[in-house]
Amino acid sequence: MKYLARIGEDEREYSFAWRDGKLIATCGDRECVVDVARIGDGEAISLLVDGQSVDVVADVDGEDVVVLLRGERYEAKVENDRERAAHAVAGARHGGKRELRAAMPGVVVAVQVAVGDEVAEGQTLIVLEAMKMQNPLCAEAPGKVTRIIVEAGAAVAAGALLVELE
Amino acid sequence: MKYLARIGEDEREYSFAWRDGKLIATCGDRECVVDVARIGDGEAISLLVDGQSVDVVADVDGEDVVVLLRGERYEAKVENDRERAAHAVAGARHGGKRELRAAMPGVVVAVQVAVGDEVAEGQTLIVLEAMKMQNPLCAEAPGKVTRIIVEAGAAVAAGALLVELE
Amino acid sequence: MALFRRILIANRGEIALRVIRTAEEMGIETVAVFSDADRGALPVRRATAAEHIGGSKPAQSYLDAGRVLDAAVRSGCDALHPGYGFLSENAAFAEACARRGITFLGPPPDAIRAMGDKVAARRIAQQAGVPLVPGLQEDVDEPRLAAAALQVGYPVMLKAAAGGGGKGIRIVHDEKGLLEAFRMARAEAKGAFGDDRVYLEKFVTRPRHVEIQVMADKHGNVVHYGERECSVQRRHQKLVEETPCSALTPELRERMGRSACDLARAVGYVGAGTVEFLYSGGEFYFLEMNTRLQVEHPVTEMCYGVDLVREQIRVGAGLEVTQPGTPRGHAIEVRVNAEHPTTFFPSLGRIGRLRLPGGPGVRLDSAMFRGLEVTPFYDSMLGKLIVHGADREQAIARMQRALREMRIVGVATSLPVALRVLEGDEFRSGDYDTGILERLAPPAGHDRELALLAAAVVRFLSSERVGGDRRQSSVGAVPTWAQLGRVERLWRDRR
Amino acid sequence: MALFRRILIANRGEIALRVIRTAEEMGIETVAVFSDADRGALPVRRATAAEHIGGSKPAQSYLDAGRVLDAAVRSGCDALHPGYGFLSENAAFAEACARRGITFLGPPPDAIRAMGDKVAARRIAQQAGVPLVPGLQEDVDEPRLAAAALQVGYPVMLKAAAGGGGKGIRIVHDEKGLLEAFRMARAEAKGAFGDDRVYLEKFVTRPRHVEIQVMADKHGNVVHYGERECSVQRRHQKLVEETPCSALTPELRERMGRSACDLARAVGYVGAGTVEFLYSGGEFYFLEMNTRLQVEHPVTEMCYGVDLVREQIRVGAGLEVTQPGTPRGHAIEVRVNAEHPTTFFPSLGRIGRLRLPGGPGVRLDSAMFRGLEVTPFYDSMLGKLIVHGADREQAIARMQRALREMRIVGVATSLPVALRVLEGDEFRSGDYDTGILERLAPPAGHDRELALLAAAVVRFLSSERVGGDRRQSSVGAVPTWAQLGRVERLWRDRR
Repeated sequence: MKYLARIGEDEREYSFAWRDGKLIATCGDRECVVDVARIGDGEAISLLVDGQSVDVVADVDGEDVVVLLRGERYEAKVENDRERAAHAVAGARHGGKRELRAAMPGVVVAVQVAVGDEVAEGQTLIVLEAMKMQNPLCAEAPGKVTRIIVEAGAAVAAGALLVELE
Repeated sequence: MKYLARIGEDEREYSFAWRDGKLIATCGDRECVVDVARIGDGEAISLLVDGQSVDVVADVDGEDVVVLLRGERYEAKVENDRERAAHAVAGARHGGKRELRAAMPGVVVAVQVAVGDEVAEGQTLIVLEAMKMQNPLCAEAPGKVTRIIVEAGAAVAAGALLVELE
Repeated sequence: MALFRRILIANRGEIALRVIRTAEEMGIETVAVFSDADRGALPVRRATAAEHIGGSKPAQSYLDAGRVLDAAVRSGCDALHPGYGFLSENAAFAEACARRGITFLGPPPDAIRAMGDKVAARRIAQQAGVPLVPGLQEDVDEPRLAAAALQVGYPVMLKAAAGGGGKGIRIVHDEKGLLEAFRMARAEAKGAFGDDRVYLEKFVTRPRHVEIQVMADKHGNVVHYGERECSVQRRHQKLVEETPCSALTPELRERMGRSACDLARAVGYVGAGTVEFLYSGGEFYFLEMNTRLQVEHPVTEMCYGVDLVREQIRVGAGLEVTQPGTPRGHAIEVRVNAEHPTTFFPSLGRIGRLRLPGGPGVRLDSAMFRGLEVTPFYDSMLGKLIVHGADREQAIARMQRALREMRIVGVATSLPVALRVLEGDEFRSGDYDTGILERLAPPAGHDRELALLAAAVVRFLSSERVGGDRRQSSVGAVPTWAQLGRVERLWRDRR
Repeated sequence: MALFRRILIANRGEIALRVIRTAEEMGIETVAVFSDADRGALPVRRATAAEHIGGSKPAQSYLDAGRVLDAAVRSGCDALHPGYGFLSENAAFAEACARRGITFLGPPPDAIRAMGDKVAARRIAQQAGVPLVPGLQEDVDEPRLAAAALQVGYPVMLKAAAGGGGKGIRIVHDEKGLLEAFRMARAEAKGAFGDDRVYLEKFVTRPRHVEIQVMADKHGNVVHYGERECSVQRRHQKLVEETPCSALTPELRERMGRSACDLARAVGYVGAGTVEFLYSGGEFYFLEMNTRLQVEHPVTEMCYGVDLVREQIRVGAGLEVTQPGTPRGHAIEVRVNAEHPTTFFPSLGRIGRLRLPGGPGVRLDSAMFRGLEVTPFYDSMLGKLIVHGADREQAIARMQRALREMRIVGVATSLPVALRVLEGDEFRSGDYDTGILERLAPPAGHDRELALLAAAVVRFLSSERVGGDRRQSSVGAVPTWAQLGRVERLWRDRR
């Protein structure tokens, strides 16, 4: 089983095998020996990567892995072979349909697009007020608005579907 | 259902009832209103006892309740009616048999009594070495040694039976 | 004997806990107030007593002067600490406290009022000889506009008199756009604040935000505890603060301190206050006075070895203010906000695993705990991380170290942004201004390679566990290293 | 440029983490070593790299000089910090480091050796003009015994020359029992240490244990950072330490400091060391010198604003020692030991919920974390809680406050004992001696009534939950207050 990890633009494909109690991670033609220790009840994971200490606190939610490491926070996506295959099929079926969802609970203060609009990457679609701040929610990629689910004034829960694009 | 709580020599009997979302605790002829909030996944319990804030961190293991409160640590025993009845029966059956158990894992360095000895309250029965310290284990009450399970040099686990008395 | 019997803390979160800590150390009982959302909050649990005052929305509880005061009277308090925000700069509330026999641990209502009106505050400051940004102290009208702008010198700023928080500000670089900008500013001010007064002042380029901490007692003594540099801010939200400010000379510090004390004296100030200045190129200009304890007060405490809340309580009880000693070393504060480090979106959720930094020179002021639900009702600050070092370089290194130690799971935080600020050359040089965050470089991603590997390993381990792989199934807490080895060997032998 | 490339930390637990923190702040990489039991320990996770060095028993790992040194060489270290305990006062180990080109961050081997032999140390101290407890510096024999005792003055103490940690000590109050006690002491010393030398000295009544922190560089500079009062101890295990010591006058402090520096100079000392004195009635007497960093060093750091580990690394790299500034305020340390607060039994187990204290003036040096297994292999100290205040009274109040905030579930700790010490009149008066813990009053049980109620409520709630009572079943994390009310009302309406 291979694992494809992505953070932003960067991606790496790893395969893993246990050898003498250590994890051998292979990425392309590089190989490293990882000594793994789980701390407490999932408090943290300690890796010794070729002796180098990597103190990881991670939050795994399916393919989404948030990694806290040396003061930085990385939002990674990790797919295994099976998932990649499934995604390819799903992608083909949905024909590139995309969604804008509320990143947090709040109140919609403005809807800045209409159905049929062509939008650019980074263009603000919805303005959501939460925690006394107005937060623009933007298109992740260029596309066409196919459906708008909410209107200004609506209170929405975290994760609520707001706009569909293709 | 009544609850008998004991800490050392002190004991109190409480009964509880919910009224308008608050817990009414009755102890003898006194009654107090307790607002209860559980914090996180059992992180702590916050009580407002007639308005007074009581920040409790507790560890419950059957009838044994360890309470951390304002820098102090209390080892309480709390029995409900059913348990008290059961204990009374068990007590009658065992005829006052008592046990000395290892409070921690360690090595027995000395056994200071023999079977048949009459021992006084507080008399050292066993000396246990743990964490580089020698710890005397003493009789909780006067009695007669009926059985000695370990000998000097034995390594024992926490909770291991060491001596039986009656 | 304690100075007060019971203090009601009319606030929530870290500042409520901060006040409770000092009151407890002074042998004074405390009463926390709480909204529905805050029943389980740490201040409620740590106070002597607690009073429920209403719904989760601030207007239903912490902003409701009547409910707060009733709670104070009901619980037998003889003093009230307002913290910051909420009712802390509400003169009518301060008066109401006095009417009900409760000592308000803040300045007299008149001082709050005088400093609350930004136009009036500037007038008082000018009379007290405190330097202002060159400009007109009054509402401008069209006929005088061009001459005034020329006199002040371009670029100039048009500012709504009733505005605040950066709203309704326009910058004009030359005479060309002046009149049009002025008319728009008027219309905007009218619309936004119902008050169309606009004033004009010099636009200070590359300004630093430097503030002076003052403390005054009821005997006419006014002292200051030096400055705080607060230029690391985004949309007027400060993120990193430090003291001393690299730009100040001892002579400048003394002049600014004297100005701040003069202003405090001019309004009959009592208690803790902060006089905010713009600083640029060796000159400083009065901005406004905050008539309360400031979020960033701990940096001052660490360098001066003073407890400012203790001083507030002492002067509130009528004692004379303690004379400030000589400050020592350098202190930096980083705010821990529940917000996404790249989008700055608020991040709601429940705080899970939590690892707090510690060791030499590290202080954490926070009411965070494992299990805390971060709700949308209040501002997103979870706490403040403060460090002290013998000098600025050590303080910076120490803060970086503490930021690398700290782990919060469940919500995203602003900590990575603070770390990037501290790693940046601009901050390290000490020569920065309020534009520093806009110029902040994106994450360098030093450890991205390790993060990718870690993410993959974590995913691999969790799928192994889900799959019930026996090699991993018995891995417990402790001897994981040894156990992994042993279990693995067994498994290999069996093949 | 960093002073060293990589430091190996030849230790574990809080002191390993303490050293890593400072090294990281100085831009120096660190290598942690670990036994089987410590694979998941915080120092291992926080270091740059980590090396496994053997089994859980100290002799198999942290005490095995060869394995530690191999790890240092293997991982490319150019310096080694020994912490305290383990190999820190092992002269042969310090020599072995030097032979393999690794800077040992401690004193020269000869200084370790000279101070390691307690009889030799006394001789050197005497030559350096450091006051000793009146007595004979050499082995006594029977003929001279009675005269010597009379000259020293009763009560006298008979002490095994090879002894330590209070073993083999006899106190004789008059001439009557002298000879018999002497013979027994000889026999005992022979049996216990294989060395029957016994010496005789005055038994100091109501002694305080006061120590001086010294720091020396390779250029012949020796400075001191004042004293630490360590009289709160049980069986030579310190529990509470503070600085300054209430008994010392500035003049006495200066004399003790000068004595300590003289001794350090006499043995060619380099690095951090502690000279321990007995103090009683205005006189002080040399006890011994600890040639390493002391557990209680943080109280000195807080008052002097110094980082002693940083100074160790600096002088180890050949820099001159930083001159100590003026100390400020008062600091107290409490050791957090995993032991039962009434029986003092070690308490093993797994640390569960953990609430750490914070806020002004509080420092925690600990490698504790939720999930840490407290094993029987090492000493029971989980960490140290240190506070700083403007004066002793504030420091005491602050420590009490911090102790009330701190919660550790899973093992019992010594914290309640420390709290009782701080609450007691004897400690508060400042006039106490090494007998204070023996005289400590039993728990006052102020809050016993509340604890009984809390225990019953907790038990009631847990049985309700087990029983699946719907009134309690949906109580979640946040709006418990509101929810309880609501759920309860629904339930009542339905009846």
